[in-house]
Amino acid sequence: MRICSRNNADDFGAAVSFRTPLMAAALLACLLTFGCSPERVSTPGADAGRAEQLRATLSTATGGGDAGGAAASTGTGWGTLKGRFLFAGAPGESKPLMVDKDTEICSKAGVKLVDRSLLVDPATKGLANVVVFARKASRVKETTAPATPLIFDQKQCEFIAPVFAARVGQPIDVHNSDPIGHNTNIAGSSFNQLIPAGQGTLYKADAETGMPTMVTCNIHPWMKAYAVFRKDGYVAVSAADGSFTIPDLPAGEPLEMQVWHERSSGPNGALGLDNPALKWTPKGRFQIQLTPDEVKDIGTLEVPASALGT
Amino acid sequence: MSTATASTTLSPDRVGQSLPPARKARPVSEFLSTYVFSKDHKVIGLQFLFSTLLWFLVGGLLALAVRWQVAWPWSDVPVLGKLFAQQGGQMAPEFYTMLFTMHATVMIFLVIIPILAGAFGNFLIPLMIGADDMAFPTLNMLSYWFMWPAFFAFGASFFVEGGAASSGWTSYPPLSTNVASSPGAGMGQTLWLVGLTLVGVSSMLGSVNYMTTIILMRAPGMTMFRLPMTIWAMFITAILQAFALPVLTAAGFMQLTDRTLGTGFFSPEGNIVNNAMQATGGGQPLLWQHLFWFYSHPAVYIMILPAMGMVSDIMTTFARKPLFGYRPMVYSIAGIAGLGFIVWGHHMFISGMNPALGITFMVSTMMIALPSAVKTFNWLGTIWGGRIQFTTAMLFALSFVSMFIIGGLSGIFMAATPVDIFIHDTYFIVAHFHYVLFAGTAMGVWAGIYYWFPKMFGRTMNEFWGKVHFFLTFIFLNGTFFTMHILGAVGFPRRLADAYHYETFHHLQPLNAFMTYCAMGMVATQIIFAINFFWSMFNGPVAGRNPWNANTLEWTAPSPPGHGNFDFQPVVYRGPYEYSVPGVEKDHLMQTDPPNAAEAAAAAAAHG
Amino acid sequence: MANDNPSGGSSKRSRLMGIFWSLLFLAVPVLGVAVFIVAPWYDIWLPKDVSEHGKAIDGLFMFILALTGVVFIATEVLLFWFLWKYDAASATGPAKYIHGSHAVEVIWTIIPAATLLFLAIYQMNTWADVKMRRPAMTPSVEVVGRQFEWRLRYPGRDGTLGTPDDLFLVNDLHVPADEDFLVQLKSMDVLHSFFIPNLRIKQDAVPGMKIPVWFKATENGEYDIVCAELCGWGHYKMKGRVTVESRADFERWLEKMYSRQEATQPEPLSAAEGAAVALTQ
Amino acid sequence: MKSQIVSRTFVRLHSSWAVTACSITLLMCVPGCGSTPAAWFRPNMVEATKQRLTPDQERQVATVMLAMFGTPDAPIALPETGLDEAKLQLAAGPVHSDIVGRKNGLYREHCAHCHGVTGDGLGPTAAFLNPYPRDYRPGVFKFKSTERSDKPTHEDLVRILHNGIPGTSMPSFALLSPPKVEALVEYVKYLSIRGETEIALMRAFFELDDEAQGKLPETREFLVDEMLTPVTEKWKAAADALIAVPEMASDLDLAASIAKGRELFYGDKANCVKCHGPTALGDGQANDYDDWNKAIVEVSKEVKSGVERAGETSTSGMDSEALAEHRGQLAWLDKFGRVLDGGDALRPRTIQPRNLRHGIYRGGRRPLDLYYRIHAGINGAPMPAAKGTVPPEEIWHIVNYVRSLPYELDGELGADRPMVAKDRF
Repeated sequence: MRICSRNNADDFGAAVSFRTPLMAAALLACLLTFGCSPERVSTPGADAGRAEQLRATLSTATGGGDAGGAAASTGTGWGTLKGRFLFAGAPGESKPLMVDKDTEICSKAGVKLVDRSLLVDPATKGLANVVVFARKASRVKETTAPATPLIFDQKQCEFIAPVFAARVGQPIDVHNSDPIGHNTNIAGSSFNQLIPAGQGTLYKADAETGMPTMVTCNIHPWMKAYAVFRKDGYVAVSAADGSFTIPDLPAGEPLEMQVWHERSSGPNGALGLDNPALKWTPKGRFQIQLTPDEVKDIGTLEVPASALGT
Repeated sequence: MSTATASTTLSPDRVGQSLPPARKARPVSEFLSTYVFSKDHKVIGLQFLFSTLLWFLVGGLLALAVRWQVAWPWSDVPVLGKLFAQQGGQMAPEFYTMLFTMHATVMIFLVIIPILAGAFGNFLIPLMIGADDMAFPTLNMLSYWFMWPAFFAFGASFFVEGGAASSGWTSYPPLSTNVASSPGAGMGQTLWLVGLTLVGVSSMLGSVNYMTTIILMRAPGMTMFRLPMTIWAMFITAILQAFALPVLTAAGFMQLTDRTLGTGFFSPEGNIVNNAMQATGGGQPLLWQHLFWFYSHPAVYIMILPAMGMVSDIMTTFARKPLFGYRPMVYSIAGIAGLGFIVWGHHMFISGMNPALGITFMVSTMMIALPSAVKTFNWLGTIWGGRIQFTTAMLFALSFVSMFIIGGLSGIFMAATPVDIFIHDTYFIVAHFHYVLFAGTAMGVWAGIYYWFPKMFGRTMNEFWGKVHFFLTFIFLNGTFFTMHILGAVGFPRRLADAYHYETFHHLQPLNAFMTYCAMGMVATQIIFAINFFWSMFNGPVAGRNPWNANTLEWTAPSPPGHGNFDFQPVVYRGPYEYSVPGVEKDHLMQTDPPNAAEAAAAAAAHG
Repeated sequence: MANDNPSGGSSKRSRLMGIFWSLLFLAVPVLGVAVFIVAPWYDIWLPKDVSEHGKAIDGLFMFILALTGVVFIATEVLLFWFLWKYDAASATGPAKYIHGSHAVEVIWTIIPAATLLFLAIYQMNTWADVKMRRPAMTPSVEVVGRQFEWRLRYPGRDGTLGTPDDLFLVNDLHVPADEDFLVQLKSMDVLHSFFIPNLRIKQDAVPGMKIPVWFKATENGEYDIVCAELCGWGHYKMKGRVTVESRADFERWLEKMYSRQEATQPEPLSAAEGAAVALTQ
Repeated sequence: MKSQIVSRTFVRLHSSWAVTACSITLLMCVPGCGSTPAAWFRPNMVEATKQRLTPDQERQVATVMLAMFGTPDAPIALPETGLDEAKLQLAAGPVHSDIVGRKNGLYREHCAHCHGVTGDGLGPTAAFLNPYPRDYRPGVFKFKSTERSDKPTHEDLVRILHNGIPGTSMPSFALLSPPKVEALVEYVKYLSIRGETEIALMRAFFELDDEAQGKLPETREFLVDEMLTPVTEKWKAAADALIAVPEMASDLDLAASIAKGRELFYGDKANCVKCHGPTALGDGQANDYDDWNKAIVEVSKEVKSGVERAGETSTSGMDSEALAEHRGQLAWLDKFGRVLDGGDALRPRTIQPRNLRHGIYRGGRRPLDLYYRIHAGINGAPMPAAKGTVPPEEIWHIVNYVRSLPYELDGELGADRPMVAKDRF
């Protein structure tokens, strides 16, 4: 290599006469590198040594043990959690959606469909469609399990509920009140069904969604909603005025609540607020503990514009 | 024009004249005008020589990479391995496709054509016809500087998205016109077409220049039939270029517009490439093949004729004997050139072209073997009864003949249409054109370099190392290319990244490995040449004006000649091959030697 | 190097060099012929021909090989002999002063010309048989080249292509033995070339053209279909297989494939798949 | 004399050019020599960035993956995966033949240049193919005999290898010997399981409680039981999850059935026309994506809006903490941008509904295959399931109609007569 660079530096021919052979010899060397043995390098970024140890631990079959790690049930009785989300800032005009199909139905009477990802009540500043749910609950109050099928309807090429919560296994009547056919596609689930005009089909969520998952209609790609399914049903979606209520939470033990909003700039839509009182984390979680039969109102929670995408 | 130059040549005071002070004062412009934007045909010739030799190196390395994959498919590539590390050093098939495409492109358009016409044509024509420079020095300079954009176009195409062109050097549509059809069909292909056009412009400027110079600027007494074979070859090559090239350029533009504007000259309607229905259509893929080969078949002779000419001169010099059948040699070159225009269809026997048309082309192709045969016989006639000196130049020239016989004869197999059905696009054809272009032309080029090196640099190359270079090259090239014939006999197809998954070809891997070893040896051998070349430039024994005791005019000029070439106006009295004339004390009479009685008598006797 | 100097006298050493070089050139014909003699022993030779027209092609190949072989040996040996005999180091006296001979030129122009012309005419018939005299029949199969596979379509029971009972397959061509077989060759995207070494068949598939290819296979067995025209990065893997079998087997196979194509229930897997699955259990 | 000087210096000049150029060739050659690095599995950078993993966390995932699955040259299959390591060995590693002449490295010989060494659909040729080669890592497969969310059966994958996927760049491997096909199928499963596990691990970081300090527990319980097993269970379940296909009525009148199918095709119930278009040329729906591309579209949107937002917010009046967070956000967006533009994601392409007039059926042309597609929809693609809302006998009608489309008479198609299979297939 250094031979080469010297040749580069040297520009005029005087020295060429004796450098040329050197250069050529080096070139020969290069051409004869066909045999040079590749010394293997390992996966970039991985710690090969640690991986070896780990492999040992993985191959030793230990008795499974309780992997779930559900919180140990301590307290007794039930409490209710209330709160209200306010949007601090100007929501601005929500953009109209690109409707290029079935317009005679989808924009009936000139009603333009708009993007509903940020709904703020002009009067109360309340922020709608914030999802709040308990990450882990040791106990579930059986009586609270609702039996009635939840109706998830679509009308004028719009899912009526932009965000809806249900319990795992709870029957959901996915309905289509339009005179045209739709399909409902719940991401990450087994469900992507044709819903003929005016009909519905029953669906029971078979697994929990971590954070809310997207629901779309592929025939009308602008149609979008979010669904969240929880085993324990400790989940609430904030109303138009931003208020939410989760009744019958297990009392007497620390609860960690997860907060989500479609437009949140946090990871996976987690809504991070600056609220030390509730030990609010950037992952959009806060801690509470209820005493039996308490109705805990955590008051109004200001959501700054910076926390949401514009 | 010629008179004007003649008058300057004749002015005695310009001999050994030193630089005028005014020009000394501005060394930069002096430097530029002398070495870079020089209009001196010799400087331009050497510029061509050095550039093409560098590309020769590139093309050789590409060939090695190709051979590597053919011999040991998918095994880690040593030198290029880094490029596809995530693949574990394995060569991706589209990369292989790109390699052989660019190997052919570089070798044909950046090495063989420019080194023959550009380097030797430029350097030799004025010297051998006794002119002081080309007819159009500026055009001449441009013809070199048009190569550089081409160099950049081809060079850059290696680094664009999708890599360089990868649809073969023949660039058959739709593979080349449809951007979706292969990675290399993207920017790489466009650059390829641009480069091709520029090379074309360069050759066109050159050939116009050569024709004019040879017709108008011959020294007094230099009749057409006193021209050395080299000049005849260059002359006819120039004509071929001038007539064939425009067709390729036009076709190139059509392909370019097909790719950029979707003109669809070459794409049929409703083609589904890469699962996308093609919008445009109405074209015919075969049209490109006709246009392309209408140039590229004559181009094959553009790539061999000048070498034939040079070899004829070198053989006479070292056989110390007149060329056997000078006029038949000239006529056969002309014949090759003429027939060369009506045989292009033999590249398309199985392309879907009307089989009846195939028969026509088969006959004309058979006929073109004739002049080549005549030339070979005449070369043999030339060394018969000679006094052969085994100089390096002579050895390369002889090997040209020996190898050209193989290349010529193997061509007859392809010309036979039924046989072509089987060996078309197999290694048989690869063997054939490598015997013509490498074992033929390249050997001729080396002969030329060893022969005219003294005239170029004033020193002779080292004969011993020259012969070592010849010996090894000769052995390795036959090891590499002769075996390709039997590969072809099995039907081993060209351009396959891995042919061994076919039961038919599975057993051929060892043979291919052997060929690859030979190829490596061949490339490594050229290092000897490189060292010898650069070393001799400065340390070789100083050569006089006429180290080989040859007859042609360039040997009357100083070595190396300065501006204006000759320090006196050469006047020609005889043909270029008057060796061993009876009754003359020295065994050769230069074209400029004034006639004498003995010679006249002998000539009379001989021509009776 | 003195003795290499053109003006150098004939020393012993330079004579030895002369011998060495002439022998080197003698090695060309000797080894050249040797290669062609040895190659068949290692099975590096024309693959087994199982077609009717193939014999003619192979015969022509061998004929040209012999013809060119003779010329090759003659010229190369002559070259060697001249080098040996007229080495400046050994030969005495001046070189012959001769500019050529009209008679000789005529001779060695006429003879090759006649030979070549004969060759040209001699082979026309074979060419016409393979590419021009198309048997009068409807296509037995449509072969469509596509990056990077051969898509096949058999006409099905009604014998016409483009009807709902067509049979669609990939890469696996079956052919009845000892019968004229007419392939309608098309391409979907770029140029391909339909090459069956053992059948001595090669024909480019050109998009926008329907090119007929016909042959009569004479021996049962499985043979490679190779793509012989660069068709993109996957050119090397555009591999097919032609199975030559008796008419009865052919019919049976067609039926099996058709019933499988029309399956309305999960059915036993094909041979390859069956074997594959068997391996897993 | 001048001429000498001229040409001497000229030569020096040129030879020094030559020297320089040769040295450049050297510089190009020398680094190339020596270590050809072993192939490695490329980490799923899109997911990693989406989950905002720190470098340490990325390293932990890489290490765990190395421990659980090994490298492309030396794959490891834990017993829980139910994979046969012997078969994996055949498919893995660089291409070579062992002592008994058995070919190894099949995956890299036949698959890697499209699907990538990692099975991420990012092989060297991937970007130039349409549609893009499948990314195995999400574990989603389109053409199978099981319900939408189930894994394909072993036979399904074998069938794909055997027939190829017409209408895509996936060729047929019918001529590969059964053991080789077996090995490849096994290896594809391996890559898929590996990819899904990797994604699970990366997502697990978000679910961690705060006391975990952003580090996954490296216990067998967590890695195998919680991360790996849920993935492998689905693969094991596939074999028994076959869709039950009721027989087509034996006395069925084909013409009538085709007519009924046509009604359904254009009707509101099956609604095929909405995407496959009134001419069935697949021109009904042009602006939707399949799941693989949609994922990229979504994150690109997120990044885009994030960048805009960052541009708007003024860093003045921010306390140090907020400023740090803001900077972190910027760094993340920047990294995400680089990941998306770099080799880790392909430019998203919309998905075209199938043109049913070509007679090209990607999932196979058997009536059975079409039944599967219509019954269960196509996983990963917008195509919804008709089951439940469309009874089986009606699905059969649609199947018959779709199979008749390439041959439908010109008259019925009106003015814009599409290219039908009779002309070109």
